[in-house]
Amino acid sequence: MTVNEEQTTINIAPGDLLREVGALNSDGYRLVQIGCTDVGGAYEVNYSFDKGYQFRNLRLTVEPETEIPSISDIYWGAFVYENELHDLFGITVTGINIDFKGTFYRTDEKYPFSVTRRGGDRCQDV
Amino acid sequence: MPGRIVVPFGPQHPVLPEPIHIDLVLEDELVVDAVPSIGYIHRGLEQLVQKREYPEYVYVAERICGICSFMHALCYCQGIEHIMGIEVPDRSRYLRTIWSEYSRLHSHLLWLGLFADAMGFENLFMRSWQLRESVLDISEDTTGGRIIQSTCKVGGVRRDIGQDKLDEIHRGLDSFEEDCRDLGKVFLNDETVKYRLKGLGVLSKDEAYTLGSAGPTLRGSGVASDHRETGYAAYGELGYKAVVETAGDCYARCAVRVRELYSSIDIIRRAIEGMPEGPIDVKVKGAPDGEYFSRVEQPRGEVVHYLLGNGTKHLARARIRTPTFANIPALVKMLPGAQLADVPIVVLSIDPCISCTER
Amino acid sequence: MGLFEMTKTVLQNLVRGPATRRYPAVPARTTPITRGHVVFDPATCRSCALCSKRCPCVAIHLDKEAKVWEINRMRCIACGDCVESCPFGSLAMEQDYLPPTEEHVVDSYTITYVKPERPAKKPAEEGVDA
Amino acid sequence: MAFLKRSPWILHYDASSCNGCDIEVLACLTPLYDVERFGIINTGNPKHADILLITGGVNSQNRPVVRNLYEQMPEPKVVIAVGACAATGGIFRECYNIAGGIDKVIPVDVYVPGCAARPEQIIDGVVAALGILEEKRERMAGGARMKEEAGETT
Amino acid sequence: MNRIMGAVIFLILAPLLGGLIAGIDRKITARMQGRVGPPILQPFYDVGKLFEKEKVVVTTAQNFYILAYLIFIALSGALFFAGGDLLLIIFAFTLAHVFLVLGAYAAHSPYSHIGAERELIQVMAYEPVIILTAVGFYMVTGSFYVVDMATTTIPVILYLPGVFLGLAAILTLKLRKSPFDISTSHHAHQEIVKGVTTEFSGSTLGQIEIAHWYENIFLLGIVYLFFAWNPVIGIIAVAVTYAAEIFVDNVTARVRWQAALKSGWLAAALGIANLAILSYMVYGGA
Amino acid sequence: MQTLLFLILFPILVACLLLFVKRTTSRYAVVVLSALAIGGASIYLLMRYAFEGAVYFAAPSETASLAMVAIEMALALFIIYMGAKFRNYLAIGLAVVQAALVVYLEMTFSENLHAINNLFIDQFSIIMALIIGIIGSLIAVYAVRYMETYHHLHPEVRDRQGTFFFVVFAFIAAMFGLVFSNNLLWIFFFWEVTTITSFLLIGYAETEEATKNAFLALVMNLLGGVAFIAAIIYLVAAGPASGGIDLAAVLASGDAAIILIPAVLIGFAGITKAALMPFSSWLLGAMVAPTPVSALLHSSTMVKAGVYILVRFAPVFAGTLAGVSVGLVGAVTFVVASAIAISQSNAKLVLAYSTIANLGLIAACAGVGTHMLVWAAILLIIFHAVAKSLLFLGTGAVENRIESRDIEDMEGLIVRMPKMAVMMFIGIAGMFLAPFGMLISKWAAIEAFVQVPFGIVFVAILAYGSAVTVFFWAKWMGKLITVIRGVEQIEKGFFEEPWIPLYIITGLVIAAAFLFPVISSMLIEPYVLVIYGVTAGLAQTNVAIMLLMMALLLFLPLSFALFRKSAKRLPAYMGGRPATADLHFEGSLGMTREAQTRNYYLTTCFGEARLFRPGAAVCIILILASWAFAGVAL
Ligand code: SF4
Ligand code: SF4
Ligand code: SF4
Ligand code: SF4
Ligand code: SF4
Ligand code: SF4
Ligand code: SF4
Ligand code: SF4
Repeated sequence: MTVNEEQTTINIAPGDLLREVGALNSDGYRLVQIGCTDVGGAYEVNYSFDKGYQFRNLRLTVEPETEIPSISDIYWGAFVYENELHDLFGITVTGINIDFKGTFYRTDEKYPFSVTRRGGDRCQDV
Repeated sequence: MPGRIVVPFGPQHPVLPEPIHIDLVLEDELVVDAVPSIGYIHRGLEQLVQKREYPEYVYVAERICGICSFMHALCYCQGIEHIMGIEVPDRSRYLRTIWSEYSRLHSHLLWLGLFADAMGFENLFMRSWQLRESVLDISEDTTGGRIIQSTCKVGGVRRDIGQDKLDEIHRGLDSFEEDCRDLGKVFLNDETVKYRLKGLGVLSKDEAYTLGSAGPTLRGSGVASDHRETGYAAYGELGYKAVVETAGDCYARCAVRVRELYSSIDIIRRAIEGMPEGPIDVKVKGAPDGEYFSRVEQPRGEVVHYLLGNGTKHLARARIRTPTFANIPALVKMLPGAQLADVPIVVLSIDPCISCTER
Repeated sequence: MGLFEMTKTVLQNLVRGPATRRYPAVPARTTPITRGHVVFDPATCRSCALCSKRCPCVAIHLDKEAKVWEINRMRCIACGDCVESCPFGSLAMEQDYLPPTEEHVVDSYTITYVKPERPAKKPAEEGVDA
Repeated sequence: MAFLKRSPWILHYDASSCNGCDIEVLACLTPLYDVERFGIINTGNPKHADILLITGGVNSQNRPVVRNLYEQMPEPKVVIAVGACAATGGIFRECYNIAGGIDKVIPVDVYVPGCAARPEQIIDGVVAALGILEEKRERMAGGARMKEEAGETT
Repeated sequence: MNRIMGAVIFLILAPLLGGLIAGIDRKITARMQGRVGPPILQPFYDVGKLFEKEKVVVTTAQNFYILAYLIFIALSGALFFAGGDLLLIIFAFTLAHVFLVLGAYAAHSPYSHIGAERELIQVMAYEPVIILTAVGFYMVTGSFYVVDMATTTIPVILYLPGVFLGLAAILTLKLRKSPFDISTSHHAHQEIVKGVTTEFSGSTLGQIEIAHWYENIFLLGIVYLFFAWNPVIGIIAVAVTYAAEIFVDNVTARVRWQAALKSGWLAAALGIANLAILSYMVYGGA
Repeated sequence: MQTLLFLILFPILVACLLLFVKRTTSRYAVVVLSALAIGGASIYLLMRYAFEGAVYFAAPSETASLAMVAIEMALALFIIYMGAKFRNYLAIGLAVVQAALVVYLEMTFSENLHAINNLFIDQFSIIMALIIGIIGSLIAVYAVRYMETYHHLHPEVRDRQGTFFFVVFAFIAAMFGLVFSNNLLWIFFFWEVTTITSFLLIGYAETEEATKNAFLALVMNLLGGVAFIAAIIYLVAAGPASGGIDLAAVLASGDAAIILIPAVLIGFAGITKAALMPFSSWLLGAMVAPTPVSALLHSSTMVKAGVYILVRFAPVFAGTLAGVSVGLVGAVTFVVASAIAISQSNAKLVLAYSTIANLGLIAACAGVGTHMLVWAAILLIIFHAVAKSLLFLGTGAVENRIESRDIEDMEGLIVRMPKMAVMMFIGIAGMFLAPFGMLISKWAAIEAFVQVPFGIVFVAILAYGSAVTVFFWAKWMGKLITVIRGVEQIEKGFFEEPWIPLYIITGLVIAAAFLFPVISSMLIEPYVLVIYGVTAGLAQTNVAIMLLMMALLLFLPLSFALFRKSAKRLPAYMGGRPATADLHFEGSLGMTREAQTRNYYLTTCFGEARLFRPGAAVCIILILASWAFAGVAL
């Protein structure tokens, strides 16, 4: 009964996002997470899905000013991730069903994870 | 129709163990709107990877949360090991499994207690936590810590459990299981408990699935999804089948957790019986380079550690998606239509752990 | 009948008496591997600074010049990493817990280790920056 | 008479702890530690509380909350910071969203070290706090008496 | 003269006895939960402590209502032990509770407000049973006066078992015990924080506690009346009833207000059925 | 007798005069003066006749009776005209039937239509007269200023204040006539006049809703009127055995079997007028009328005509199954209306439902009709009249000030309009708390019901009903005394004059509680004694205790001074969430929200939609049962 887990990552263009996600949705995938990495000057946004432990990851690479569309119409629960994306990285996500408008985490410093946006790393004094 | 009651629920509130705030809008006691807001525990510890070398980050990972502490460490270590291609010794995989399941027992008993507390069933709360103490005793005996085990490390585990101790644990399991079953009976059979739980916060199978729920919240709605089925650590050898309930209400979620108590005890028993001899760790050299989405089944559901190494001792990125985070949408959906008195029950039914949610 | 399912437990509790560990009348339960607090042996420490480098909380501060080894008790999470990392066995983990205090506690020790007569090879670690 | 020492009611707040210290605070209430032996009750309400037990370091969101809770407690009152986080921020001290220990926001009377602090340590902490509480009460009673006397003379 | 003595003795002893019972209650509860529990005198320490604390209010008016609550609770208890008219006592008792509720309203805080509403639901739930109890006693003893009920030689319980059960059911409500502790609970963890008492602190909270002691003694007094023909049995019955309440508290979850109301009213229905049979026997037989 | 005639005729004069007074100040003067006269006369009545028992007066008959028939016909024509204008054919039909019955009666039995004494007065009449004379005229005084403000706030309503006050005083006259008449035909006449006045006043605003509700009231009251006249025909037809149209004779006639049927019919008329279920809807609809109308007609006086007649017939009902059925209509109405009141947030509707409930309770007492119960019923009439009028007038005053009659909007009235709040507080306390009057009566009722067969049913209903009552009154009280912040006092600048009647009525509520032993022993007990040969009352010690409680209540506020200084003020507990003093807190999604505290309305349990139909159904069955029982008794 042990199932082997597979992970695949596909790079997609921002324009294809909604189509791809929609396709996964109709395929019966569930949303696992949306996460982001600052790769210096650009952001890698990972949309991860799962079906029977098979892990599919859609990867979007966007410029700082690019707005990305919300997938919360397809996956209602995506709003938590998308708000997080905005609050930690400063990425604008348009059309979130429950938009906290930057009040999701309310961090001390804005966009703490976005080196690009903050222009360098700062540390708390010890 | 007369107006509505607006209540700030939390961040400090006796039935919320952790700070979370909900704007509750009520009609009499019927919840018509509930908007949560979080951020009270957000620490930003993902960023600590830039300041801690990857082996030391385990200590941070453990403190993502004090309840499934071990599981976070495990998930993190497995991720690093996968990236670095490390095969850990068999014995360490078994030990990891045992500690994992003890964590689950500890977590579920804790949750059952809080859940009983939310129903105003004080005695049941006390009883659950009393049983939980014996789990903590074992944790302290084998790892040196009640809550934070600090025993998992990249490349294996830090401590072995001697054969004597293993035997002792094994012997203790029977009476422990009996106590758990007595406890479970109260949760599953008592009329007042049923009155509070049945039909409350119903999440259909479809909803649970598309909302991206995880863990007992998902399984309580009839979706068989439990990462242990992928056979990480020693689950491959021991085998595991997800516990599933179909009603999708608070009672079902409670039942899933109660039954998982039994399945955890069973796994521990078999892990001890099948414990291989051998070393408990391997030496780790170098630094991770690559990425991996490491997943582990925590008491609250699947946790995802996304780790990205760049060949230095400091990871480039750690991103932790915790089960509670995935269950928040379900919570937002479940609250309207509940009674005020049921708000704590519904909230607790996803077993919210804000600590890891906000990291 | 599912009413009063808890009865059995209640009766058991009444008969068996309280399960309470009567701390402080009875000392706290500890085990040989309980992680209580870190003790430092100034006589053996060779100021290699490995401990302070590994400590995930930056709780240890070492001043090689002044030969002072300090531990901030309010930061230490008793993970024991320093103990494991110390190549000279100068650190140990004791079982008993630190008492509560009204002030922050920083324990400071003057290292009394003296190099043995025979000139030893410089340990490599000394090159590592703190 | 000092009833205060025999009936300290606590209010527990989690100001960004990892849950480790939290659950140990709760564990104190449960049968194995049973702090009700000392008359300790965990009230969920600042207006009824004498001791504020805080776990975790503060972040900016929690600052006003902690202050608000502290202010809502009637005098005399003491604050106990439980765990390394509450004392200094502990392992999370360097996180961008952690301001440090509780003493950055409100005066702390007792620090309980540890990560996670053990129930026994927490009990010790409360006992230590009782002494301070009693002192504060005497000072308060003294203050009131002095005020009265001053009122009489003027 | 005797009756005034009764009232005076009640006013003095009831808080002591009530506090003691509360202490024993907490001890037994703890034992049922496998704990040691607080000292028997803990309730007195608590109240003593409360009187040592600073006075804190949201609005000054709130404390006034609590004083009135205390006075009228004590008054109704005193009237009871003076052997007065049970119906009048019940009305004074209701009046007292209305004051408690008003205090909670006056504070204008979300939680005390909800507590107040729930307290009113509680009043609504138990009131029918209490009234029917008085009526039942009248039907059996032919008098509304407590003094006659207490000195009766009729084993009232045999005539009013249904009423007694009804009363036992709502006693849970009145003692603020699970499953019906909806408006405020001694146990800390409730969705409405401390309900009615949320905004009260210091000596005012102490007054509420003392009023509660008065109230408990008064209620146990009513329980006693069912067995009054034999004082020994009476006292045993009171103890057993109270122990049963503690037991029920420990083996049930708290229910929602709907169920509390329904239970209270069903308990009253039980009482009515009892009285209907009784009245059939009286009038039908005659 | 002159006083009686004065009380009936003088208001008519005033009414006619007021038709022509246009200026508010002069109208005010006229109304105040006549109020003084009427009130004075009623008090004189009290002093003159209180110790005399029942006194009968032959009084003018032929001409008066003829005039009455003429007016009745005119009124019928008016109804037909109005019915035609607004296409309400049911009203026309009922008016025609009624007129036809009157004509039939006059034609067929003209020789039997003589009462020996047309007028009379006894203690019960005195009580009613006091209520009408004092409370009624105070309401009239209050109405002058109220109506001015009303038209100020509602410019869309045609200003017909002349007519308004004409009708009000006509109504007062009719009420006096009703309680003083010993001639059933006269009673019927005055009865009809109150129906018409009520119709006119409800429709005052001339909106569609007002007109609709006016007709509703009209139709239901006419239905009662038909029953009334039918009863008279039956009595007359039954010949001398029944006592004919002489009220005293009818009540005295020993032949219960014969008069039970008319009693039940008149009881039915009483049920419609007292708006018991299923006829309660007219009273609720009547709440569209300006508030003084509600106070005057629909709480303190007119509906009392319904229960007045029931209480008069109580001795007839006593001990009969028909009586028990009528009583049960009242009891069921009591519990159902009280329960529905929980679900209402409109202050006037709450008052209306509570009125219906209390009338139900009175009817329950009257239906069962033992001496204790009649005693309680009369006490209820008194206390209800004072407390309810205070509440209606208070609500009206508040409404004119805050422009809402929603209880939720009265939150914090203690801060905004402290005097008003205290008065309403007392009014509400008067409705349900010991040691105020309503509670005393309820208590007496319980003690009395226990002692009769089937009493347990009533006791049970009463037990539930009073539990429910506590809920809706206490929550309203709570709203009033909630101390809110950040609002200003808005009491000043309000017309001062309307306050005087309010002060007086507040005084009356308290006085009634203090004086009830006197009232009881002076007026009610003798009345009951005459009818039943035994009398009721509360035990001395209990009375003393009640008075003690009352004194305590009055004394307690003094302790307020105690709390003024010492305490430290802190904002309310808001879950630790920082909040402002006026309960605004920082909510989710970055919005600032206000913590709101609304009362519970428990609509799912106690909603109108849920309870009204079953309640009405039960009552219809009970009414039919009462007829059946009466028929069987024959
Ligand atoms: S020393 Fe401080 S500022 Fe510099 S990199 Fe390290 S943490 Fe950042
Ligand atoms: S949105 Fe709601 S709260 Fe705001 S004004 Fe409108 S009804 Fe009132
Ligand atoms: S619910 Fe848990 S965390 Fe909250 S007050 Fe109760 S015991 Fe403490
Ligand atoms: S889910 Fe809860 S218990 Fe588990 S790691 Fe997260 S915070 Fe901790
Ligand atoms: S035990 Fe851990 S936290 Fe403490 S000093 Fe050592 S390494 Fe640092
Ligand atoms: S690691 Fe050991 S020897 Fe090196 S500095 Fe630390 S204590 Fe001293
Ligand atoms: S001190 Fe340790 S256990 Fe306690 S909250 Fe902080 S990290 Fe968690
Ligand atoms: S809102 Fe007020 S003022 Fe306007 S019509 Fe309605 S009751 Fe009159």
